[in-house]
Amino acid sequence: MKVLYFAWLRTRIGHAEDTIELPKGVEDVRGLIDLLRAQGPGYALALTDLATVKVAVNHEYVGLDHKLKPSDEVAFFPPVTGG
Amino acid sequence: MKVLYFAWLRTRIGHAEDTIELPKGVEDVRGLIDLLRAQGPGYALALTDLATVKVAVNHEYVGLDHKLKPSDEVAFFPPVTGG
Amino acid sequence: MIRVQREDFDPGAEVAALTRGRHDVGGVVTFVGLVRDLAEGKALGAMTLEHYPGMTEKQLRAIDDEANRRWPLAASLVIHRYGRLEPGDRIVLVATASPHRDAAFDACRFLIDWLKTQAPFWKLEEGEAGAKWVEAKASDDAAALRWQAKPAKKPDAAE
Amino acid sequence: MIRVQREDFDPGAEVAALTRGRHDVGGVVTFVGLVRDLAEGKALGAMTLEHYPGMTEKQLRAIDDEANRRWPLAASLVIHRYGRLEPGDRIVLVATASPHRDAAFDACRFLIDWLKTQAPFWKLEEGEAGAKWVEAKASDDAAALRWQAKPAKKPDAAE
Repeated sequence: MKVLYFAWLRTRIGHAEDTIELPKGVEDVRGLIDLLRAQGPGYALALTDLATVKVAVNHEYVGLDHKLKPSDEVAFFPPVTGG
Repeated sequence: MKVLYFAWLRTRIGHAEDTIELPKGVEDVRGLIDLLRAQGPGYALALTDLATVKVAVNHEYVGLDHKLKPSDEVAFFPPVTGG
Repeated sequence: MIRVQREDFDPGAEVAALTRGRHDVGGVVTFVGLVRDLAEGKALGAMTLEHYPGMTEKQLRAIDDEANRRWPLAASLVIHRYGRLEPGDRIVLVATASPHRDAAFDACRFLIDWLKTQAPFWKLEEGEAGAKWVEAKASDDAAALRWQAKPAKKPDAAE
Repeated sequence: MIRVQREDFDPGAEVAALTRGRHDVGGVVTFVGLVRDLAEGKALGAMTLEHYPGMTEKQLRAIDDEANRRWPLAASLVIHRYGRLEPGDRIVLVATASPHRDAAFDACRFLIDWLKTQAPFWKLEEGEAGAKWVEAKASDDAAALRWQAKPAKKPDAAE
């Protein structure tokens, strides 16, 4: 599964992209976040406050309960500031 | 006093401008309109329905009770349709 | 700033000139009014815009001043054409620049709404059945009225 | 129509192309967003706009489709830039063309309001104190929310 990070989530984690194999028992976005938080302090810091983190799966906004498939592209980023 | 006509008031009256000397007793826009209506059928037709006639004195919108001075420029025209 | 002219204008160039070097501008809203090929469902060949020189400029200046009083604008521009125009031709440009987009949107809409009810222009349309003076639209009066100051709400009013 | 690009755009040329030969268009409303030289009261040197290729286009297309569903538009265009931009540079263009100006105004404002809360762009500002990611503004969320369907008024509600 491709996982992407943007803006300050990317700078805190230190890179823009991970390829992750979902372990058994990790079925939704919330599970993926728990898994990522355990990858190191940068991940933990980036994903501390979920109120400031948006999640998209396959280019659509989703909630924390969204179920994941191995072929999904998941992205984490802060609230957008374009325009 | 210069009196101007625009749009269909002008086409009904047949010309764009009159120079009028205000007779004694004609003091406001209403009096001027009565005077003009007596100038001929074109004038009477143009000034029949005052609900569709706007009046400006010296480039400002005024009401029928507006007092006139000999040096005023008075204009009669329909509701505007620019933009 | 206001201009009344027979010639066409270039909206892109006008807006570029309006905001050149003005780095406090966050948003520019532009309205361009065009001649449509339909008038009340009938084909329109062309139209002639008559105006009242002198009063037109005075009224446009007053409307522009009022917009600048109501909103924090960095710049504003109104250009209105007169003379003979054909379908697709530009009639009017209203551009407003402001640090914040809400002010630019509101001021631009205010300007075009007021202009349509206050600026002394009249359209003579050349249609299939000959020339016809356009009648003022009640919807334009309503649009202008929405910018009048709302009466203050009574403190005990139910919400 | 939507476009995401690094290069600058020419608002006048874009709008002219959008309405060329479309004689059913009575009004075109354009919003151009520019980089300001101030950010929260501090001098801004430049900014870099990062985006999420693929999702950006998908979100902009969805917003554009929604505008065309809600309003009778003859044409609409959204252009958003990414990359490094300096004060005075253009960031975004939203243009809407419609037979009637109210639809063009509402649709243009809807597009920029939604874009600001939905399109995955992030601004990194280079200020006096170094680089800083811009925080989302509550006022932008509020602006977007005004376009959500209003609940029907209760028939017995006090006015």
